[in-house]
Amino acid sequence: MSERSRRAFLATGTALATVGLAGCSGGGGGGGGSAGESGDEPITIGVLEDRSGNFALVGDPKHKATLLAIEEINEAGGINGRQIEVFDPDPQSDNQRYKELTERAIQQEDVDVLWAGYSSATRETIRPTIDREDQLYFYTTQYEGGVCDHNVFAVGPTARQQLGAVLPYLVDEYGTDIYTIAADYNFGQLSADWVKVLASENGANVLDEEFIPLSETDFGSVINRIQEADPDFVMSMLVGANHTAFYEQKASAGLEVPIGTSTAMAQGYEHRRLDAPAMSNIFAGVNYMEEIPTTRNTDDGGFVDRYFEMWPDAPYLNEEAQTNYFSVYMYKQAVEQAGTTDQEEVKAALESGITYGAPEAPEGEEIALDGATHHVDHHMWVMRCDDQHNVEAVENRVIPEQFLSGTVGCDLTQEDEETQYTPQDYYEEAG
Amino acid sequence: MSSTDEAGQDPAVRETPAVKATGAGTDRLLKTEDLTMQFGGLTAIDSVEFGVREGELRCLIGPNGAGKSTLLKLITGRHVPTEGKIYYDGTDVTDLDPHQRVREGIGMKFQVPSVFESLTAAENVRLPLQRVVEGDLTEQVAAALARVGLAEEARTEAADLSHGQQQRLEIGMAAALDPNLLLLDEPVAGLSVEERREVANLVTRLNDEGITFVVIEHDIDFVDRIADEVTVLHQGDVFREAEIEAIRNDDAVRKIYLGAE
Amino acid sequence: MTSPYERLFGRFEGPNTIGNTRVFWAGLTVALALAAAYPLVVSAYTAGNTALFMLYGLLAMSLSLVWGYAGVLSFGQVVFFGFAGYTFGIVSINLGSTLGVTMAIPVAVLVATVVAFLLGYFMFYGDVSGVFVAIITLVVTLVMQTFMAQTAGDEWTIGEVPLGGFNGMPGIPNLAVGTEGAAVSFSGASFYWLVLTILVVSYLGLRLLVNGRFGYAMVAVREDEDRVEMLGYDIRRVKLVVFTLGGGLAGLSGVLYASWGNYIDPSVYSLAFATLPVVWVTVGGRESLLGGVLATVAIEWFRQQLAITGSAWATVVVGTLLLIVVLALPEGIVPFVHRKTVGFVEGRRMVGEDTPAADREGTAE
Amino acid sequence: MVNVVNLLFQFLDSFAFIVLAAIGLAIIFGMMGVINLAHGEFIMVGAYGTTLAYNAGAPLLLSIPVGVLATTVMGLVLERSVVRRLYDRPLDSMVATFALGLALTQLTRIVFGNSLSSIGIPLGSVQYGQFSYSMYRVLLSSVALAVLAAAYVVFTRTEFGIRARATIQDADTASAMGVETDRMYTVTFGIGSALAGLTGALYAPTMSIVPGMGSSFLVEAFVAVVTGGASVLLGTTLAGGGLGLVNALFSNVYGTFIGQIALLFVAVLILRFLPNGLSGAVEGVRERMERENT
Repeated sequence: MSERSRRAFLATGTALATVGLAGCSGGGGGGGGSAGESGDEPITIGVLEDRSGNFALVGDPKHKATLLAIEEINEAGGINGRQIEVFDPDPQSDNQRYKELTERAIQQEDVDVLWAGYSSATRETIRPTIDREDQLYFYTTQYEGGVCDHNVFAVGPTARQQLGAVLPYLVDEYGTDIYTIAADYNFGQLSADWVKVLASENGANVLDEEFIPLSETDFGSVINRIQEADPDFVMSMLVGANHTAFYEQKASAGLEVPIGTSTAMAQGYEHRRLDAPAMSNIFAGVNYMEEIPTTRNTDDGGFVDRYFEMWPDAPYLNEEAQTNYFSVYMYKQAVEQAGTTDQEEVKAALESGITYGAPEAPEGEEIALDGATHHVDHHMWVMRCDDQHNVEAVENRVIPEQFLSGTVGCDLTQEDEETQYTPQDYYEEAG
Repeated sequence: MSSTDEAGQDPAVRETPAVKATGAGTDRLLKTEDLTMQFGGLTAIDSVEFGVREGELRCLIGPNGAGKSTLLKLITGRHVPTEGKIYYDGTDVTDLDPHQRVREGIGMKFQVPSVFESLTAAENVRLPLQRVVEGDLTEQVAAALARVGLAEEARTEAADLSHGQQQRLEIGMAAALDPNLLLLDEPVAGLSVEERREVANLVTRLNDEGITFVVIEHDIDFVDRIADEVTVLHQGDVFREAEIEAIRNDDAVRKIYLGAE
Repeated sequence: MTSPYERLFGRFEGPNTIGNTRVFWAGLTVALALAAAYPLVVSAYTAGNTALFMLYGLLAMSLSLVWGYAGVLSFGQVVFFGFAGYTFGIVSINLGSTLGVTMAIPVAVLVATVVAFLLGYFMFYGDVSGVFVAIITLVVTLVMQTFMAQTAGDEWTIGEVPLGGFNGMPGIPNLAVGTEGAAVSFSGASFYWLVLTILVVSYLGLRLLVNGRFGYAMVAVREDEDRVEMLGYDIRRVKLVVFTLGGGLAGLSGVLYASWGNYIDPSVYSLAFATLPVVWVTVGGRESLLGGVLATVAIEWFRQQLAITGSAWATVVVGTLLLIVVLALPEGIVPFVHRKTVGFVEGRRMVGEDTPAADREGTAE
Repeated sequence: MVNVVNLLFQFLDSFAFIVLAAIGLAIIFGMMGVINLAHGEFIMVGAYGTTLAYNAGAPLLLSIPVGVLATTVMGLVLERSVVRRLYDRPLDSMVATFALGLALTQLTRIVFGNSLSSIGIPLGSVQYGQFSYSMYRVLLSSVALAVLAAAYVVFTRTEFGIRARATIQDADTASAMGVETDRMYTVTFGIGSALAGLTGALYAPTMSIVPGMGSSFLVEAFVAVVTGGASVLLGTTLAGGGLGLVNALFSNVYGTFIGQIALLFVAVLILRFLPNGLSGAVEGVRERMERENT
């Protein structure tokens, strides 16, 4: 079957939905951004991030960092002199709740822009609504990549960026034999595909890969299989609280192979939660962690200080929190550039090439939002955890988004799409 | 037919020879063959050969734990026997489900009165009838109620009926299906003298109308009033089978009752 | 003998339903008129949001039927709900036309019905009963969740549609009836009216069923299985029929759900979602068809409001209130209110209560 | 050769997990007919109690009883205040315990945050050839066996056990014979709670300590209870052994994904062909053999 025909049909499905709505909706706000707002009317931002349920651990910092950015902006006089108001219910890690609240945020609260969701499942749950309403939407989690959607700004790092940071480093340091373990769902499967792509780009080979159900907590057989394969290093894209058990169990079993990861530490701060040395010799490829040694981040009065000043009881400032934080500022820039909150004009402004001095970028550098793909060329770091659970940066460089721009040719400035591409497209396009 | 149990018994009881339980005649409506039922290590029914002739009104008595209710449950299909066969009207019904036996013509009234309390008497009687009668049920319902003397109570909810009326209603529900064989488990337990008389009259009348009965009952006076023939069960087996007079005067029977109390 | 009123409503009335008076039917008509007018006065969002709660109400009604009326506690209503939702997605996306969407509806409901039949057959004809039915259906639900969550790989693609694993299945079209050119597509207010219509038709259909012969048998099975078996009923068959029917209704609800959100994912099989129908029906009153629906709309609205506040205490409040209802109002809110208010006026008591009986034989026949 | 050792360890690991996940649920369900949907939260409370005690400076061996005690006390309080009102309404007790679970999870989150820093797994590893296995996880299987043995002794060899089982079989008769049935229920519920707490306490070092952690035990727990059948202890043992073997074998050969699928598939087969569960089937065979011998 061809990816194109599916894509074509999905577009039809959405068109049908839009027609249906146009035929029946009576009253109500409708999306698309209301024109003609006055100069001092507040801007409404929707922030749907989990503060309870399974994803609260990673979702709560996202919520807090967004509020920090908003408070800073409001204190500095708002956006074009307009204060920001927040609609921030708790979706409780429940996709159905996300769906309802997204509808409400757009139709009832009439938000000008929306931040929502941790998991890809959540993003896919609400994307039909987002696209039906042409709602400007920031998705800030690190994810598998490939979303090419007129309305979606997926500003977190992609799997290709994260793995692209850590995998070549580990090949250089430890050797070419890789064993992949990944969560058995879309993110994990696609990430594992990217490991294979990157391995072949870097002259390494994947000995074997194993997908582990999200509900699994027992890693005895996984550890045995890794020992049997005897790789130079392991790539781990395990996800969620259950999978955290792997790191404790491998330490207890005495498995000492280096592990590269895109998921551990930066999101769920395992190096703070687990007893040392569970995370010893684990290398995270990330755009941000609390420990990133940039002046904007760790200097006095830097991002970390401001965050904990506002939220003294917060446990950690994680990767996604920074993405929420800088993307609010990118939105601010775009509105100021467009001179309006009209969503289509703001999207156009965002597509014009916004740059921002985010905490992840070293002094004097900025990260750039790529207008064609709605993704960010991140400054990526390789962070190593030692046996005392201290984290240090061992490498850093800018890694642009390559897949959408380079491989599948997504250019949202030229053509509106609402698609998610996968590594299969990589193989198809690459022949 | 086997003799009574092995060791550990009251010698007087053990010495008494057992009668031939199957009795005379071959026109048996119901017949069990080597029927055995074990629960865990316990043998509740032990190789019983029990039979009822068409038109008979047979009472089943015996001390607590003799296996009376178990035997009835085996006949209705509520229990599956460990061994043995049950024949009804000449065919083997051992493997039939309870509702299939009901459809073959075996009716049953439980020990605990279990009418549907929230329904009226008429609605209770409707339940068995609506399964077999197409169209309007009004006449059949009225007839079935009249049959057990509850015509007046048609619209009374079962919960508001007296105990005796509930017993009769339940018999009426079973009788509404025109069974050939009706099994009653202690139909007068807890009833007043007057109510007992009413139930007794009802049972003999239905028997006269052609329904064969097997009745479990403790109350020997009630048994006296209705029974043609009495079967005494003891320790899971048939102990005596005779007319009521003979049973009344049987010392061995008296002994097992006393021994069990 | 029979008045026009009885000719019109007689078959919908009986001891197995609450609301057997002219007042009730008049009230219901007024309530329906108001419900039908609702989308005209509220935003499309509110109408669509309420439609979601109402389609959950249909799921609740399916459980009222199997649990409240036949005494079979199924934790598996969401299994049929999910099967139908997924099937609707697979078929409609694969066929990819309005006619395809139309055809997907009966196919999905049929699949749910067949799944319910198979599960019911293997439970009831395996002589599983009582609380074990609850626990087996619960296990089936959890098994489905585990299973569906790991269907992310390419091997789990049916036709053109990947099952999607944990991420679920996006792109499910809106409900539509007709062929190309002559089609009605349902969304917003029209979807609301569709759900309302389905709900009313199901409600009346179930009233007809539970007050008919089969309904008597069903309730009798709930009250006393052994007893009803000795009246010649095959209780396994009765339970299987009710369970299968309930599965079909839950399936219909699942179709509405999948098309409402254009999406379905394995969380429909989660313990939290599987318990919701039980919660709705317990709170509303399991022996009342309408009670479950009203409770569903009220509870889901309330839970949503709590989520909107963003309060950390939201689920604590929900849990506590639920506990209070279960402990204080065992019969459920609607039967309780009914008993306290109109019950004695109607002169007909509900199952298991101790008030004098009255004349209603006329309407039963 | 070495694979056999791997398989053995994995089997012991699976066996322990299934038995410990199920035992508290199985006793409360099997003895009392109450399906405790807050079972996962009971386990979570055990883990939290243990972890909090450990983080406060107590050694692990002392922290484990703290977790057990916390769960037991909570179980007893809930039995007295909620569950006992619902003994004649087993289905409502499911709704009530579900509600309790909801509230417990979120209360834990409110009080203790989204996670606790966890206890490291003690005892190191067993090395054999190129392989190694966590000593503690292997040790858990002996604990599981000990728990089963202790429960067996309590419920079949003690005065309490006999009274408890009499109560379960026929509460009216038991109370007519002078058994305080109320107390039997309370104590049985307390034992079930304590065992759930023990499970949480034992697995606390091996898992991420988050409010929702209990849910990861639920599938195995319910599957074991259903496939085990009516005879609680025998059923749990057989389910742990049978399902554990299937899980270990398929995980070992084909990976954890196939291991889980195989476990669920076998559970469905058991339900289909052994409606009385594993214990029912075993007891059936035993009875038949006894009959043939007499």
